[in-house]
Amino acid sequence: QDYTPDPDAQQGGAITITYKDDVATLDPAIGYDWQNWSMIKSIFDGLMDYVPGTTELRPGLAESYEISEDGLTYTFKLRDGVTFHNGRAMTAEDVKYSLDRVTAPETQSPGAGFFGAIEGYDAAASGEAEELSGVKVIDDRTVEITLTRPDATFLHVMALNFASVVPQEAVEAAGGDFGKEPVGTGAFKLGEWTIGQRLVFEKFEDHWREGVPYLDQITFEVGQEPIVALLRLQNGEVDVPGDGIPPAKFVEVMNDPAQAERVVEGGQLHTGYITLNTQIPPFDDVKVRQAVNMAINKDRIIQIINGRAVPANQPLPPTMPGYTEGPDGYAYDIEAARALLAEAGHEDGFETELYVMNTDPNPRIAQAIQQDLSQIGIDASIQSLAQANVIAAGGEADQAPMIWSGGMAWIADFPDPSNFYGPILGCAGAVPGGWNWSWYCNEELDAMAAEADAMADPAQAEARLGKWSDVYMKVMEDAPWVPVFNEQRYTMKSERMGGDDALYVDPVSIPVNYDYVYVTEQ
Amino acid sequence: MSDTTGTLPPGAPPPVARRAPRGALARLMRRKLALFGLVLILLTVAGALLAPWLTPYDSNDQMFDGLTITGAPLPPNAEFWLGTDLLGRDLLTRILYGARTSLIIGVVANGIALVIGTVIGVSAGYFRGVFGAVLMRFTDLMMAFPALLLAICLAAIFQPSLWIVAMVIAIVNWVQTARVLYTETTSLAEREFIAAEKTLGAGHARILLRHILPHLVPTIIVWGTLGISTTVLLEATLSFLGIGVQPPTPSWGNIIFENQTYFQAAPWLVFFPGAAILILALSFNLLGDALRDVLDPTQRGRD
Amino acid sequence: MIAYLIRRLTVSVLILLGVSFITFFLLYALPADPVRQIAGRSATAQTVENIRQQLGLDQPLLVQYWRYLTGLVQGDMGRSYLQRTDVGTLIAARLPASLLLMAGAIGCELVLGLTMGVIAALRRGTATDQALMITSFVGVSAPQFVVGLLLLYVFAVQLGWFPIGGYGTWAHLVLPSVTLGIMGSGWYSRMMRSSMVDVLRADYIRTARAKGLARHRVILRHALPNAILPVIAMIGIDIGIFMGGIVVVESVFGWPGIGQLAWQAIQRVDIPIIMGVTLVSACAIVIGNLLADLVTPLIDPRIKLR
Amino acid sequence: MNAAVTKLSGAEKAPETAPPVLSVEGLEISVRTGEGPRVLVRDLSFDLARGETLAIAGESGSGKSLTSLAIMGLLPPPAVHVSGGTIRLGKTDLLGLPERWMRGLRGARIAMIFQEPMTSLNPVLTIGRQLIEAIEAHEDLSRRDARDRAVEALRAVRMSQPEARLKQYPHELSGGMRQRVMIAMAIALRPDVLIADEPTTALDVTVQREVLELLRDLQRDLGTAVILITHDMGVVAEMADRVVVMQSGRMVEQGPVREIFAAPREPYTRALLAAVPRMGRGEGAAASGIAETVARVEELRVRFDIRGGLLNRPTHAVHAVAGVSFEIRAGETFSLVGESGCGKSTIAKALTGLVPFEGLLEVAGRRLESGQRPDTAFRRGVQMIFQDPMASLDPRMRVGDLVAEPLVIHDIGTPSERRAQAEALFERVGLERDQLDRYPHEFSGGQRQRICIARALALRPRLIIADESVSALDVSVQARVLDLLKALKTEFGIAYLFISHDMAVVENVSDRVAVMRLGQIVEMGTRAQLFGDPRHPYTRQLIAAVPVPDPTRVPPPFTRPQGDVPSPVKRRGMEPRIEALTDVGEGHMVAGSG
Ligand SMILES: Nc1ncnc2c1ncn2[C@@H]1O[C@H](COP(=O)(O)OP(=O)(O)OP(=O)(O)O)[C@@H](O)[C@H]1O
Ligand SMILES: Nc1ncnc2c1ncn2[C@@H]1O[C@H](COP(=O)(O)OP(=O)(O)OP(=O)(O)O)[C@@H](O)[C@H]1O
Ligand SMILES: [Mg+2]
Ligand SMILES: [Mg+2]
Repeated sequence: QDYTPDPDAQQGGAITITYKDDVATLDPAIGYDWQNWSMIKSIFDGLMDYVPGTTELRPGLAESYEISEDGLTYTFKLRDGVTFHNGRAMTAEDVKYSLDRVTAPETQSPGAGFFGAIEGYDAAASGEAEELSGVKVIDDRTVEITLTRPDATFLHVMALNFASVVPQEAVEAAGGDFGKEPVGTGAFKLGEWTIGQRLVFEKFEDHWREGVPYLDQITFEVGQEPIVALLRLQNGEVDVPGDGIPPAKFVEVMNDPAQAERVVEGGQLHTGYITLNTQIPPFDDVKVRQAVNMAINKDRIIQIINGRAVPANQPLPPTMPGYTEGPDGYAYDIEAARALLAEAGHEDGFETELYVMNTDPNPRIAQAIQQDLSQIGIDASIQSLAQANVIAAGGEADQAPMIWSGGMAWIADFPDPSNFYGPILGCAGAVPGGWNWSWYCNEELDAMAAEADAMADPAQAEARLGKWSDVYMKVMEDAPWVPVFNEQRYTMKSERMGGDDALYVDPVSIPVNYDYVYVTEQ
Repeated sequence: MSDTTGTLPPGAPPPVARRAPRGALARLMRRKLALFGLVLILLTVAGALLAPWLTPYDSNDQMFDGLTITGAPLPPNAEFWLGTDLLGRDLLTRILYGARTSLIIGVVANGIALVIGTVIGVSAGYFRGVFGAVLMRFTDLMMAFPALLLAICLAAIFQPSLWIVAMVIAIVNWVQTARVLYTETTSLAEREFIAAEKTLGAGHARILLRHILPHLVPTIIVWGTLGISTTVLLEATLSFLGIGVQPPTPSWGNIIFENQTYFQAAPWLVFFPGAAILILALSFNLLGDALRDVLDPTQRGRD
Repeated sequence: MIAYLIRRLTVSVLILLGVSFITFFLLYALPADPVRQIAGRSATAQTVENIRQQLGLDQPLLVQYWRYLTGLVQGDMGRSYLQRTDVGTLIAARLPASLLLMAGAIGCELVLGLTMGVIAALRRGTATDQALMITSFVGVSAPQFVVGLLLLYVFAVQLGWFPIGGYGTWAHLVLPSVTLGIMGSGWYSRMMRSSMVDVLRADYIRTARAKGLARHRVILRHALPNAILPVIAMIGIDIGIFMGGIVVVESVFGWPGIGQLAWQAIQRVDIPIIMGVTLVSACAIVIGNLLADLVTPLIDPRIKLR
Repeated sequence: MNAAVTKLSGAEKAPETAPPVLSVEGLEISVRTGEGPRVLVRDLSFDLARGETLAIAGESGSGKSLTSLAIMGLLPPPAVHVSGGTIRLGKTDLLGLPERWMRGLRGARIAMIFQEPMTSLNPVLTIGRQLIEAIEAHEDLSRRDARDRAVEALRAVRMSQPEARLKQYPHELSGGMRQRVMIAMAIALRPDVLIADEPTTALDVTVQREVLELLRDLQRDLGTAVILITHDMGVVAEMADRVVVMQSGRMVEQGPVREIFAAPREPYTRALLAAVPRMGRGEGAAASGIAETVARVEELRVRFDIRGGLLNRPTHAVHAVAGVSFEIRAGETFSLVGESGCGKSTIAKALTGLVPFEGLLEVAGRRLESGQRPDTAFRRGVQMIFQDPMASLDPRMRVGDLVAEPLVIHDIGTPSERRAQAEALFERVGLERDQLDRYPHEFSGGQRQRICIARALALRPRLIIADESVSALDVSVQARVLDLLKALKTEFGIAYLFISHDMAVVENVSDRVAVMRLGQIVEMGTRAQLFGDPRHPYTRQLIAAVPVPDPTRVPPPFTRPQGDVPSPVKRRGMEPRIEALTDVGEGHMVAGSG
């Protein structure tokens, strides 16, 4: 099931990639942004990894792993001959150190919560314990991790950036600035970093995976407006615009065959949805929520974003395992919606607010939603705010009746259906400051979700996905969300870029899998 | 600086007993350019007020036939005179409705800023002493704030609404006016005719209103008319940050900001609202220039 | 002179204190919780509390402010919440670019604005005057993003005279400076015109002409230095106005200045960075004003620094 | 080009036969107004011979300045322009000359000195720059040679330390020095024609005397033809060879100065000469001691702080007025004379509440003590006419409104009554009713001062302070105004505090006179006492400096006292020494030993 290397691949060469926003940090315990996610993936490795361009797991720094009968103990056998960029060989101690570090409160890692299943997590996260009691170094090459509950997603967690292995001495030497002086085991090492201008990644010659990477050097130029990045791409100065094709240029690019040819399209583990706050009347009435679901003209919204998405009818995107084929969800039907609303006692409609993040195209989508709602008498005023303010409003029980998730939308951390549930639909997220902006809490579903995640045995994988499918279908009955669309990623590459298209729309190594792309001419 | 050696036009009317019409308004009306500016301003105001009757569309109508199949806006055509925007709304309609917001921002908010700036600058310049010093230090403090940041904080703390935005813009924009008028007032206050007024027993109010203010009119006009564009665009920046006028309420500024990345694909979306801002600012400037000349007797005989 | 400088600097420090105080309280009044952003989606309430404590955000505001100030005095501007880096380093890395851009913009404003203003004043009431007036209004009314892209498109992409964005050489500086300076040059040209018109009526201009000086000499040597004085006072104010513009201009031209840093920080409510940028730009404004005040006596010897 | 011109050195009068260096024929100057063109100067003709001094005299607003500007080609564009006639310099017709050529002549062959030395020099350039550039504009010299020429010119106008002066800025020089710089600039290129428009009006008597002597010497040495514009017949008599007399834009008479003074043909000229104040012609006795006291000043001190140091605290003080006491009785004209900066205006400002003071002031029975500010009633009692009429009138108001303004402020009468009052006042000061709706800049300097006087009269105050109020007026109007003031004095018992540096005028109008120096009165007495028997050396010197309107008289040699002028600036805390006045008989008070 492993990856077959591209036979045409060539070694060497340097490429240039642009991003609008600056790279905040390259510390794997902290980085959680669009642009640094894939960079960190190239500098660091975790025990687990994915087959390039797919959502399939494969062993990373771990050569192999064993799961105990009860699904509570994972024993990872580490690869031999893995060295850090500083030349030191990686050992099991490093793995333990890295996991201790990411869960320690001083690190303030936004990913710490992913490790909640590991034994001793609570003590470590609250600062009571120095280390995770569940992570044990058996010998130089072996690590044993004990969980408090079976967790089917645990291997995915170990493939997250947050689980990357870092050398203790380098972290300590950097004194808090590890994010600016990263040292890992990855295919690239950081060469030069001029803040606000560029980062240069250089090929790590001693990388443990033979023949990878292909490129000698990658230059990331930051602070580049996407439109300008595209101009530079057209001018041959840039190889990949990291932020993709700007909406303003999309039609132009697609209408030009020469350029359209170089456009890469791919699915994403993404769903754009509207949250309906189940604590705020009248959205506490399921009929109202269903009516709203029926009132949204998803095709029109997709037209507005130039057709760069497919309509959604459930929380999971189609490319996600566990996606339920078949049901159409709530069809667009204004009459039915009106009727339902009348049934709920709102024949004259009502007034409410729709929160949205203020970057294009989100306010536009919100306006389309607003118009759709007005068709059934709902008068939604738009609150177009900075991301931080929308998030803050969503985290209060009584603040935001409706939020359009775009711009902050759920792009899965890992390709598993559970990732769309916990914090955003489960009871755990329906707390002040939480991310369950619908404030939807269904104990029964929570129990079902827990059950599904406990089915860690690979043999039960099918059954587990079925269970998840049921969970999401049940969620849709309660309609705390209006799933609107699943975005397709469109990006471009320069003529000389080689490698499978999937590498440019990698579902995990978003947006580009740097390790496996190459240039055809230099 | 040319030398005038020309002779008088033949048949020029004989000098009449000169008692010029006292009304500045009457003199203003004799100037074609001023009149032109005034007409444009009135047209804008009329357009804003009569928008519902002037266009068959609603400003928020996202029309089905307003977008191409691929979701691109339509260029100006017979049905949509100025084209449509990214949501398939009629641009002309949005510009007409947008005039409401932009007039409030560009004229009212900017006007308030001008008034605050004038009051503070002039009183600090005229009264000196502790009072003036305190006012000026306050102005310096306000000036040291990056204006945009202050606006963002203020607007984020209050719930965004048109009037809050107008207020925020007024609060942010008075500073430069105050600073400039302060300097001018200090030198005016030193002039002998002000001393002469004092010896006549004129009170502060009279001196300020009748003798200092008229001399500041040119500066106030320059800053006021230039401020129109700046404030209209500042409102747009705030909208863009989510703390201005909320969508779908149109304003000229936010039409530009929403669409500026599309200016190559759909230039009409930026050009028309931009032209509207420019024309409004220019009209006020034409009117203001004329007003200034009318109020400045040394400039007479130049029309 | 020394006494004047000391006095001015004292006042400046007080102003900066005021700015820091007001900004600090305004920022913490914003309806967004920085800790939530740091903690991420998967965090528990316990983690959030931990982080809040570590950052000292659970303390009373005044205590926090005092801590910030004491840090500041020692040259510590705090650490960015989201970038986890020393704010001072981040700003120091980007400040030179912004200052360079501002200097370029001021240069462009002066060259464009003064030329237009002087010509308009000399051709007062003619079609040239009107055309220049309209031009200056176009400059003031044009959205900078569009101006920037247009310039970029024409002069960099089509004509290839300048690089398409970036930072490093003088060629890189031209287009961003012009974009940022266009608005100001609109203002300057209007101001310059009116002050030039006044100066041209002065007795000493008549004297200069009576000496038989060449026209350009009368204008450049006699009228210009006198007319420029009110404009100089504007330069200090300008820096504050630039702060809005550099955000746009820097992103269009990929200019690595503090504008982009500030913009991202504002979007994410990264308070230490916002504080830092505000203070640094307040500093720039105060220094700009001071410089403007120091330059005026060099031009007009009658003005004494007091 | 100048080198080619043969200079007639030492010639008092040009030979009759020589061709004129400048000739003006049928000159007409008009202004475009909103109501059509208006002729300001018509049919003016005169010739100027080489080495000759031609005085153009005439009342204010008669077109003297316009004529000189027309010759220079510097009429204020675009409204005012030459609408007829010719102006020839030698054989060149100046009016037809393109600007470029004209520029070559300006400064090199015709130069001009303006009335206002304070504003006529560029404040931001050094004296040296301004001088050198004038030279460089016309002659192809190296920087060094031009500099030498500039130094030479400064030396020629008898500036001390000419090299050092080159580096100074105009504001660092006194008015007299600035005027000398202007002259240096004008003569540096040895022009054929030098036009001096009221070159001394703004100056002190003593400085005026110096400047006049200087002009005469220069003319003698260089043989330059001079057009001297003045309304001071004393200056005319001392300086001119021939006179052109103008009245409301027309020339009324022209002739050699002695003839005109001895036998004026035209009634206007006669009136003009009759109006010239002459020393020793003062009349009327001092108001008797029993008349009520209208104003009293006791131990008046005014200090202006000079700030400095770290905290910007006052470190020095200008003792502008240092212990002055006097009384003015009803119907009396009390004059203050003295050099520029001696504190005359400051006393006036204290009396009108413009500066804080120490001591005691009393006007019309209302007392004002140290630190108090005058109230409305006090203000009604005392009005002031300022030194510079243009500056003291709000340029944006119609003069009718300006004159009626005191009535508005003190809430007197209805609008129509005020208008009527303004009209009456206008006629009284010699202006016409239909000028009420004009703006200050549309009047000549003299006319403006009449407007100021009208405004001061509006409230019928008990005391009018006239600070150099008639200095800018031509003699005939001056005489009329002085007559008017006199008439008002007897009519309403108004008293005047008359401030002037023109000793002749003072001598003519005053009942009592005080001579001031360095903020103190050095001598005070009735007119007869002071002019008939001046005791203080300073008083004597002032009297000697006055030009006498008699062309037959040879002026006595004038020597300016050497040495440093003592300064009124003292360190804070140091008080100036006050010299006590002693009565040398019948109220004639003299400082020190006398
Ligand atoms: N720019 C102008 N516009 C209109 N009228 C003017 C202008 N300048 C001068 N005048 C008028 O022209 C006439 C002559 O003015 P001019 O300045 O030559 O007088 P003058 O003889 O020099 O008087 P003075 O002795 O007061 O200086 C006056 O009546 C004045 O009102
Ligand atoms: N506001 C002020 N600040 C400082 N010094 C002043 C001020 N006003 C006047 N002085 C100084 O006070 C002294 C007296 O000035 P004042 O104006 O009374 O003189 P003056 O006798 O009226 O002279 P002139 O004949 O030139 O009008 C001068 O040395 C002057 O420099
Ligand atoms: Mg004159
Ligand atoms: Mg005086």
